[in-house]
Amino acid sequence: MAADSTLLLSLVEEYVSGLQDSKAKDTATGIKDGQFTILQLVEALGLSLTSSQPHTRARGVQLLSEVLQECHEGLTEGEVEVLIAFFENRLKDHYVITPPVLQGLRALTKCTVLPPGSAVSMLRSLFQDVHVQSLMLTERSCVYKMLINLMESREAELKGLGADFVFGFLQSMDGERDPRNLLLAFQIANNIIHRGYDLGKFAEELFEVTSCYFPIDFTPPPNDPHGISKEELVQMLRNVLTGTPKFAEFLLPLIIEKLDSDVLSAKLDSLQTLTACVSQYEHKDLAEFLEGLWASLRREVFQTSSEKIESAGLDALTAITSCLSRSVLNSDSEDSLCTFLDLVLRDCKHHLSEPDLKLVWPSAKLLQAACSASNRASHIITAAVMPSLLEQYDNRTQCSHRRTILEVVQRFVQSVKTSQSAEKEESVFVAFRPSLCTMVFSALNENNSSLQKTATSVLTSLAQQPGLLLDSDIELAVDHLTKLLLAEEDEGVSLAVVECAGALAELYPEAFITKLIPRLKMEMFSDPIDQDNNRAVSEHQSHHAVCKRCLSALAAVSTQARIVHESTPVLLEVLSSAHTGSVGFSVDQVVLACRSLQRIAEKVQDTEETGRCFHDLVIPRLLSLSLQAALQGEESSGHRSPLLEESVLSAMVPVISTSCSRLQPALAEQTALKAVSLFLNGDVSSLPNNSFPSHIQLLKQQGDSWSQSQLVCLLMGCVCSLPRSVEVPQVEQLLSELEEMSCTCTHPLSYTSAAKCFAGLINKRPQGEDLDRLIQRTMKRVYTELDSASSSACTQAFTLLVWVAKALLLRYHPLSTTLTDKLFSLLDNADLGPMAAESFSLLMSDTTDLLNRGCHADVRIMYRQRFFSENSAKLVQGFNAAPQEKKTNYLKALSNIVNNLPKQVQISELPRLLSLLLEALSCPDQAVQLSTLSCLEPVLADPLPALIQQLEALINRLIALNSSPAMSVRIASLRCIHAVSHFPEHEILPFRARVLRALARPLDDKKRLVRTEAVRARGEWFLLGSPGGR
Amino acid sequence: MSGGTHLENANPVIFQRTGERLQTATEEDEDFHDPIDDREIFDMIRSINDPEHPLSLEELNVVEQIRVKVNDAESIVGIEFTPTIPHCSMATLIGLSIKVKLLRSLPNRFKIDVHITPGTHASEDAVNKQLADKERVAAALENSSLLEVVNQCLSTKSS
Amino acid sequence: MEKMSGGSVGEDLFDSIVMADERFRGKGYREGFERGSHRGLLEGRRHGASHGAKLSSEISFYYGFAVTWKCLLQHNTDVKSKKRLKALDTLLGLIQDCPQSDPQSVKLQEDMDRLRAKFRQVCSMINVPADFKDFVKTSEGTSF
Amino acid sequence: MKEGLSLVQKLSGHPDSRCWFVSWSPNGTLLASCGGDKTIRIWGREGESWVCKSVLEDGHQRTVRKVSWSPCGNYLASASFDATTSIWKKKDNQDFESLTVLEGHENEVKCVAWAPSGNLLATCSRDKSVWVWEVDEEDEYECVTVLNSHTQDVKHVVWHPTQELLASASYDNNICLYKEDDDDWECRATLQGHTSTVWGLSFDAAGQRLASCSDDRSVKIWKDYSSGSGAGGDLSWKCVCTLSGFHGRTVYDVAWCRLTGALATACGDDGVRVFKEDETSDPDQPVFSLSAQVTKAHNQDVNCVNWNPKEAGLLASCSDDGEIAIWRFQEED
Repeated sequence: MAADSTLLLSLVEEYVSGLQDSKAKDTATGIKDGQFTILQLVEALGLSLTSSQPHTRARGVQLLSEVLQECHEGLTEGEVEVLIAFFENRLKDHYVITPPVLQGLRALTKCTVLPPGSAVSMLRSLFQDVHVQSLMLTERSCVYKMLINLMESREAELKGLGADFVFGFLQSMDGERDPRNLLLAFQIANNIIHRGYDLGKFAEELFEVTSCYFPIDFTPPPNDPHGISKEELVQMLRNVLTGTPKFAEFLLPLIIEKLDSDVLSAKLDSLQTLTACVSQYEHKDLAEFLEGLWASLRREVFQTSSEKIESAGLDALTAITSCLSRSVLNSDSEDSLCTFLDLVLRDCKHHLSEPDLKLVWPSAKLLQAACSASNRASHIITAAVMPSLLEQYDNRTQCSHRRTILEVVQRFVQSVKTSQSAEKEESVFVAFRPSLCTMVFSALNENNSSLQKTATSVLTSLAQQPGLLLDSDIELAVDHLTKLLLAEEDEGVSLAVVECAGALAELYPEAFITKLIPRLKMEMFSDPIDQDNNRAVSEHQSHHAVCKRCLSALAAVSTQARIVHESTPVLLEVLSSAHTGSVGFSVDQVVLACRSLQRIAEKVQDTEETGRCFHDLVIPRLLSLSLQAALQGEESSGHRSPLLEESVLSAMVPVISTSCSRLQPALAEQTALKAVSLFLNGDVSSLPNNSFPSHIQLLKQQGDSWSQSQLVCLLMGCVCSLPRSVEVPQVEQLLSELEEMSCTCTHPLSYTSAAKCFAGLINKRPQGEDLDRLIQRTMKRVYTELDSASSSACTQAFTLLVWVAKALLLRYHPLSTTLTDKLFSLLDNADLGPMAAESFSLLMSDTTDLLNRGCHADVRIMYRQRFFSENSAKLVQGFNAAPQEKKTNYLKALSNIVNNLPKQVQISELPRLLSLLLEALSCPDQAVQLSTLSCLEPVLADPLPALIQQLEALINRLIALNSSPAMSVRIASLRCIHAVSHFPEHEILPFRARVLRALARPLDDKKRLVRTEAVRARGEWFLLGSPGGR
Repeated sequence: MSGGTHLENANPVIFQRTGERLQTATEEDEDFHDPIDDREIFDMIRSINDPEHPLSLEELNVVEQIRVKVNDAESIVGIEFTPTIPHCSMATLIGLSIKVKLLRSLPNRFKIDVHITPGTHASEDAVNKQLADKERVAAALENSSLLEVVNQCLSTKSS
Repeated sequence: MEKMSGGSVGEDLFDSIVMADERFRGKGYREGFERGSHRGLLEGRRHGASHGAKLSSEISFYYGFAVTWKCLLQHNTDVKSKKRLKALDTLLGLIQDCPQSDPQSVKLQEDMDRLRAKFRQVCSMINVPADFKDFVKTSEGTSF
Repeated sequence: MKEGLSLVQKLSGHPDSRCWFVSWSPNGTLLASCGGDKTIRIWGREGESWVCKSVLEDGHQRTVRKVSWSPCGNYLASASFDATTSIWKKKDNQDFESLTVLEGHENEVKCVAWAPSGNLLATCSRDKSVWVWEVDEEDEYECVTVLNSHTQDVKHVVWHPTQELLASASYDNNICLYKEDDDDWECRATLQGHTSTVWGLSFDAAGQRLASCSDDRSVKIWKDYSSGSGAGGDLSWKCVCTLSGFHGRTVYDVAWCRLTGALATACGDDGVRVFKEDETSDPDQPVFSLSAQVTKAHNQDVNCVNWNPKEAGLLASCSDDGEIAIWRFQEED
């Protein structure tokens, strides 16, 4: 014990007079370990605390405070009481002592055992004995933190202080300059406001003290350690200012004043603050300022030179309007919403009908902003403006004017929609329904494309107004749309029309089923006039165009099961009648029909119903039709079924795969079964109008006719996109047949599809012995084919190799490496080298018809990066080793790989490969140049040091490529040069003159696309290092 | 120009931008020679920024495709531009920007004439004569304060 | 007689109506004219005043400039200074003859031009840059 | 043999910029050129071809618009857009050193010309003024007059071959003629007739006639009808001939060969043309006929033509494409 006290005394001694700060820690630990108590410490300090030297006293207090920082938890309520009394009394002492005292007090505010009443007394003495703003930064923040701590723990007591607390705080923070402290002060003010402290008569003072910082204009020093951002301050202050309606009478005038500022950020802040505060206010808080606010808002929107300001202004207007809309109407008080909207209308309405439509947009935007605030607002405003708008549309003669009016109307309709969605009452526009319809329909009939396009979008938004249009209107609309679909030549318009039809179909399927679809069908099947007639050609073409539009329209409107049930049969009928030749559909029309089917399959999310429709109807029909075509093959007299065409079959595949990939398990099982038994066992029972011979063997090539063998692509469609859970029957046999076909068949579509199908199945086979054995067996065969110089099936084998390699690479299968290594080794092969190089783009890119996630293939994430990082080294070595004439293959392979890597990977990998890529730029092969350029361009967007070191070489090569015979290369190289113009100025300035000279030539290129790129690039380089440029 | 500064014509009528030029099959065809046509020239100048509004010359209808005439074979380009208001003090500056943009974008075989649309500006002839004087234009482009304004008009909007 | 009188009465009646339009237009014209010329007078005066002020301040600046330099140089005897003094004298001469008191004078503009030209010559002779922007209007900035 | 312009040589004079002006030294052995690259280049013969002997750099901060040789051929004056005029002195070798810089113009100096006597120098500028400078023994230059007779940009000044008579051409479409009387210079005649900017002027050998070329695509010939050209009497020059219909665009320069009387023009339509006067025609209404032209003499505007003062028929021209061309004009004989 005695020992302890001597120890304690020596610690104190060494700290106070020995000035060894470390001793504070030791003392603290001593207390924590219970060697001695706080009170003993105080006793030990006795001498220094009573010393005549202020600095000694300060030092003493400091020791106490620092110890308290460490161990305030351990204190008993009694001790705390004593200490507080002590510190409070010290506050009256010499000013040098104040800082440590404050620290001490602050430590104490953290105590959980503050005796009741102590918080109050602490604050009282703080407020009366300390002038906060004359303290140093850290002491000031110390005070704020005290307040914050107490507000957390002793809210009730502080509130007991009543307005005095607020007053005290105001005095402490008044004049605070440091951003860090401001954040604290704002936090306190925020608590005061939001936790319902009594502002008493100090509301205005509190506002004054805080609002003087508005709008915040603070830019943190370049490397600010405290990381205080302007945004934080702005947000904090905004919370304070907008916290209570009590501030309304002061804040609103302030905002109005600040809106006059020339500083853009100030305007913006003011507008956002306005938006924030009115959401807290009631109409009575706003009433007297409405005029002023409106005047400023109007000015900001009318004369804005920044879109940010404009939209902020509009938001504010919306906020104000909805605030006023919240006001409860009692008979006597005037309706402030009305009065306000009257203001708005008074200033804006007439602009909507000025002869030259000057200012029409700003006015319209303002009105719409108000309109979107509430249902009542939209009623008032639309009632005021719609009639004149509608009337004008009739009277205006200039198309551009009428289009503007239409656009304005649409914006109104949309702005209302946003506010309507909430409450379910009848549309604001009911009153104007008839005239709106007439306007839209007449616009649709104009022969001005932009007018028509606008009209379609107006129609769409009208249709989306709940319960606005009557069925009769819809039917009329559908008639107009149909008419346009059939007649309209203008690409843009018919696109818009199709879109509009799609949107409407979603809401009103009936009209489309009963009117549009039958009509389209009729049109398509009306045979065009026979060819030998002279007018025929043009007629024929226009009919072709009509068909095209009908087909895409059918897809567009098939937005839900009911319609799909009507539209798909029509499309299928196109195929079948094309097949029989009953109607002369051209090959590409048939292809289009398939596309439409595909679009439907993609668009209609897998509802049970549509799934069935495709499973029961579409897929079997496609199979049987193409099978019929295949069986009758060439022989049938004259007419050759378009379904024999590769393009048609390839268009069917995605229809089948898309729909299969979305089938419910049960249906999927069935599909697999049917498909396999059809192709493997020639079982045609599953096909409709089944008049097929028995024993058809689709996977065996009949002599040199491939009309049947090529159907394997449909098999692929069926089995390669099924969920992985689905068990494909007889898969072993199927695989070996496919392997056989892919290795022996001589018809490209057939053997490629076989190879793909094989790969697609392999990819989903479970890991294990069987799979490995299968792969090894197949590869053995492939390799022998490839290695035997005289092999006729070399290409086939190679194709199979690539596809299997891809299938395995995707799923990280251990054997994939041996396959890809084989591909690398083939880069040196005289005949296969180029193909091998090409194959890497297939390996790395996504395939649409199989082996992608959509088809439930086993695709590991980042397989590309993985492949790249494992093999890039091999490539570089191979390149260096290869003889000159082979190098091209490596470069091509490289650019094919890098090209398909995600950008961030490219950037990280580029430094290592840069020299190789630059090499590739000067390699004669255009394909290599092109792919290299296209993988360089994105990387150039943010230049790497590695690139900058190579600038000379880079620019020279790029310039050289400007004169490539291939326009695609010229374009790509120009794009790269453009990108380079954004490198750090000092790096590229030296090249300016050279580049400008070089770019003069492509300005006169014979291809427009090249010229356009050249113009862009040259423009940028001209701005480089020139005043006002960049 | 910042929000505060006073604009000569604070509230111009704003016109819709024409969409991107649709590509044609022949444009894709390597061997076909696409002549430089009016639309191509128009595309060069329509995106030029107005010196005092945050808008393009097209949006202000200062330039229109129908007022662009090019003869590729004879290497002649003629542009008429229409100041937003008849006393627009910026007219010369706008004309200069157009001229410079074309000088930078066209093969130097071209003779470029930039005029004010007849009857749309108080001092039409004076402006036209000045724009036609290549010596004055050349000198203008060596005057950094002018070059700065022109470059700002020609720089592609970032914000 | 009667006819005459009757006629004349009729005529008077007729007159007052027919001429009404005349008279009112005349009246309106006079009023308008007075108001217009009054306003014109005011604006004219304001314009004249400011213009005159500008002009005289420019001239007096030249005068002060010339007198000062004359004092500075008068004692030098070398050839150069002689030439300069001579030039200064011509400048002063021009200032004297300049009909500044008479804004009507046709040759005011022309004299001002000579004055400015001579001033710039003098500036160049005594190597002072003639960039007194507020007095000598020089064109720069964005004009070309 | 037949008439014609044959190209002797093309020189890439001022690459990546304009070549504004070329001028033969009085003895015809050197050619000075200047341009947008702020430099002046001196070209001389080596064997059969012309080569760049020296480059006068960093004399000016902006385009050098025109250069002028002193009659003795030992000085070169250069007018620049940087508002200054530089005087260069020839050192014994081909090199030149900057002697002094004349300041005073408010903005671009468009032209400079040395009087035949060699002790007067004229400059003009966009500031609408024409200045005459006097040179004393110790190469000191002093402004003797500032002339404000033009209402616009003054494009060109040229001295009479024998008398101290100065002519200036301007953007205000007029030509002014100045003479000194009791040691002050005055505009003695204003020749009106061109309908747009007058770009170039050239006196004939005798100084009896002045050729002017303009943005109005025409060339005019003015003849001196002054009564006894004493100091006092006013000058009177009349337009006796207008060559129009020959030029497709602005005519930027005209040059009257002092040896052969041939008249060459430089035109914005990229062409160089040579006209010959028909001797038989009435001197009060002379007839000029196009005797040779090269329509695509350069790839861009031709800015200047200049006849070699000693070697008859040797013509230099220059263009916006930065190139200088040297031609030989053959006449039939």
